[in-house]
Amino acid sequence: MDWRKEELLIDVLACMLEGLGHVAVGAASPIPGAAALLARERSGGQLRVSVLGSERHNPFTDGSRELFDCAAQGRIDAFFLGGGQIDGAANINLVGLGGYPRSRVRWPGSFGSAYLYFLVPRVILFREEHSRRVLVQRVEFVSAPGTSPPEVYRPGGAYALVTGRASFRFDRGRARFLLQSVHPGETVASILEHTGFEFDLPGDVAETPAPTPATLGLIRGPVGAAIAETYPGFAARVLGISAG
Amino acid sequence: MDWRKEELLIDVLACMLEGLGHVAVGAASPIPGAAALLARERSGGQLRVSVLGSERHNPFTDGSRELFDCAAQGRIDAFFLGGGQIDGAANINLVGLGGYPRSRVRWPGSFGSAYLYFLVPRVILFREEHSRRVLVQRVEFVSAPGTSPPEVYRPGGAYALVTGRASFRFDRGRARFLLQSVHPGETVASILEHTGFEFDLPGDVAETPAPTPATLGLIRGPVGAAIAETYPGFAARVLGISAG
Amino acid sequence: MKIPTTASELAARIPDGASLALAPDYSGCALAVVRALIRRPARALHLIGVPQLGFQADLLIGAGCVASVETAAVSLGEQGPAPRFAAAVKGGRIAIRDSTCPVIHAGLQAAEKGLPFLPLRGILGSDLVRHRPEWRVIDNPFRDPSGADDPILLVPAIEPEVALFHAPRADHAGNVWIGVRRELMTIAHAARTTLVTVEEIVPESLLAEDVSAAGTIPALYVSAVAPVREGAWPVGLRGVYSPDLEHLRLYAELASSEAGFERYLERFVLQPAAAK
Amino acid sequence: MKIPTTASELAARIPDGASLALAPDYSGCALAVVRALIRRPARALHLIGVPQLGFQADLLIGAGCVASVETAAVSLGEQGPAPRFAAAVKGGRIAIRDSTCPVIHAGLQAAEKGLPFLPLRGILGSDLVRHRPEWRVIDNPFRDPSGADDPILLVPAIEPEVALFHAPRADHAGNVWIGVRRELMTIAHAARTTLVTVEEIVPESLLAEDVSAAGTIPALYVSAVAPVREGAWPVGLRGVYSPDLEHLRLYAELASSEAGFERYLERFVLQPAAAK
Repeated sequence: MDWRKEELLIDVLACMLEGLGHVAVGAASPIPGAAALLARERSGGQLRVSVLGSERHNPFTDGSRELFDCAAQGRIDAFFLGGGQIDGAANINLVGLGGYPRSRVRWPGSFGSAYLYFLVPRVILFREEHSRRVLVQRVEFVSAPGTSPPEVYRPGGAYALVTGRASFRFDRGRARFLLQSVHPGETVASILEHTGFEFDLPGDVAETPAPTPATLGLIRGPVGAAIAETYPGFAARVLGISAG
Repeated sequence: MDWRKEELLIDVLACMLEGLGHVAVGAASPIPGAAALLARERSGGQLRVSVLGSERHNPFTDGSRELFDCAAQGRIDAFFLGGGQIDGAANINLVGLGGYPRSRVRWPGSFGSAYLYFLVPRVILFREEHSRRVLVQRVEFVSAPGTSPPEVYRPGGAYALVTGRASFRFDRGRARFLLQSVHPGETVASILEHTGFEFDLPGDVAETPAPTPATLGLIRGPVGAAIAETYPGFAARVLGISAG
Repeated sequence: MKIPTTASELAARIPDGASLALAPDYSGCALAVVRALIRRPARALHLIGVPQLGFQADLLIGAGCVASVETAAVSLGEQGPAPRFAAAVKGGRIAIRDSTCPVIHAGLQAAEKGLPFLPLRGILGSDLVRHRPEWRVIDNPFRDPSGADDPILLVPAIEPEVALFHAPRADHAGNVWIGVRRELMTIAHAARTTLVTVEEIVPESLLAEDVSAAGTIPALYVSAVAPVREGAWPVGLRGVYSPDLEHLRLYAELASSEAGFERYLERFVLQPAAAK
Repeated sequence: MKIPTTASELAARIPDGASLALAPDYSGCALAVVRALIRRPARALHLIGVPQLGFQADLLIGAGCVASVETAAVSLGEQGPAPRFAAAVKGGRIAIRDSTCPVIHAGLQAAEKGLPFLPLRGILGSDLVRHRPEWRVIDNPFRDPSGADDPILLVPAIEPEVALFHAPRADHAGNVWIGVRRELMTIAHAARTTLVTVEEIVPESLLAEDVSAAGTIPALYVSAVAPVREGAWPVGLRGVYSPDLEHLRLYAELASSEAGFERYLERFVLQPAAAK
């Protein structure tokens, strides 16, 4: 069965949510959003999914601060963060390049990253572009640090990094990524070529399994229908589904 | 025109609210509540009145903390406090008598007094019973202090004390009450006899003026009708008005 | 979450010794559960008034279910002081942790935000501060360093193990509509377990439309819901039914003595069929 | 309070140099007032994102109305980055005070509570802290004194001079229904002046029934209200109308260059009749 790269990524991210109770997904994150909804389908509805951009899948009623309070209460198990730059210690930069505050390239800003990265136990870094431009030795601006000294209260932190080429796990103690699997078509050599930071290699690097027909059926069926409400453009372009 | 003691007190308290923008009244305070509503009538509706026990005259929609936040924002100009004991430095005791914590006589507790007394500019102390039992040299427990050292942030504080026998103004700098007027039937001697704390006497002590027919008309008319919703027992007993 | 469940099952989820956040009479009181706790009988509860307490606390205290009370006040409102509370304090049978409304709100908001403390203006110089050594006074770190001292109170988070209240309605997902009684949302956020009785369970989702969602606690914070008609009797439920003033007067009268209170319990609590 | 008034009169109440709290595109944006500010033209505004900003901020920045921006982000969402914001930062034409969502919420809640600061978990080690010297780190006064240090961030109150937003409806007393967009209530509490445009002014009081009161900002906090149909166009108003995606795409395209942005202004802002 044919599948698209986005469907593979949805599957990879969804597998990282297995067994959790509540995942929140930020606005403008169609692939993580679809992954959360796929994980919910697989859990038989046990996984609670809060999609922040959504009117239908966002349960919050106490204003935009509620997400942050909810995370601090320990009620959110997983969240996704991205980054204009991500470095090998899992620091992320959402602010810009070329000096600060007068940045040559200015991105939107840090959003809630500097908080949620500390308080959500399983933060999954996701960035489709896997290049030396994005995955750098050292970010130019630390929107949110990958690790903290032991005295800093930090029940949360990075769990994994998923890109368009590979999946990494993050070792918080060593502050380093470990290559977990390369997506079909990639090799350890291609990953090394396109990654700007050092990372650990296991003895044997697996290939990321392609999504099964059952998974593709869920993605193109109930998940696609649900995601079309919040990300109509994505659902139409990638999944061929129009909003109901 | 005949008038009742409660009507005189409503009038006295209402005069202290003249020209203000917003007065809040606690639950179980029918005389202050009626005074606030009388002052609103006189202001032509300019005075905003928030009656906490009321479903109709309570504008708050952010839970029971809103009163306190609202006061801290400087949006409440006047509030009423009572006290099981009130002393000559305007300290109030809402907790009890005869030791603490195992009090021989235990009253309900301090409610929000320790906060509102600091943050509401014009706090009017009101206690109908005027006796040496209530108006004491020194309260046994300070629920809320009458004055604070200069370094303590305190935009609010005591403005006056009104009892069933007299009205006092409070001098915050000297931390002493000044007798302002004695109610009809009382004399300076009777006030001295029934007051357990020392206070200042002006050269000439006025008698509190009786409520005018116009005032009584307002109290027994629109004010009574409005107060009957929150304090039906009081409106029926004192004003002869039953809830609509 | 199991929906619907019963008042007795909710009571069974409140262990002896638990800290239990309860609302005042004007907010939302799950009195069917309170009576079930007394029948068990529950023991050594730590009540937290949000921010004060009324009828239900006097009942639990009189019935010997309570070890301590943290509250801004305990009062029967128009029916006067809370007689069993006053007697228990006088007899040294409960520990009283006197507070003031905004300290309790701040403590619960600290818990809501996962914070160890919140600052608060006012209160300095009150004897409350002397008797609460866990409250701290610091010099405001944001004051003008060339200016005078600016002492400010810090109060610790209040994290109830259980929040218990009554509300007009819930839906089948466990979303609970509380309207403007927003303090109930705060305790649902702050508590580890939130147990709710409601007048009715409605078929449509309370989150489907913003008009109802605006007054709704999401199911995310709700551990269990039991439908109990007139579940706030006798204190009443805002917008739904008024307090049963005759009953509350009877209570105040009977509860003014130990023996009268026992008669009240026998007649209105221990015989569940007679509860109304 | 004068009800109703007009968008132009609301704009006139925002002086040059004012600090102005604005909501993101998904919340409530009073775009008729924003366009009136640009036509004036307003100057040296200090924007506060609650907690982030979108279309309206890019418009004001591009039009030269803004001196500084305190925000967690400025973004056009699905339409990509905010081009005039990025260009103004690069050109050094605005001062950017980068923040993060919960710091802004905490700062506004501090103002709501009349507090100089609030504490907050997380954030330590972010470069945001290095660039915001007014944020303080203290050792948690409530930590176990025998235990390890426990650094915690304190952030100062954020008190906007003006809060400006759009909402579905108000009543004649000036009560404003905002539904679940509760951050609008927080800024109304925190700001000195609150200016609101609404789709309609309804005859019945929004506080009369708890179902509507639960989502209502009381008039107590509202300085003026102007009815403006489709007042949130083109970003949309939750539950009322969707964003005009075609228009927003056109904006993103035009605003990618200075000249294109000027054409956008000319066509959609400076000629008020053409605004829709």
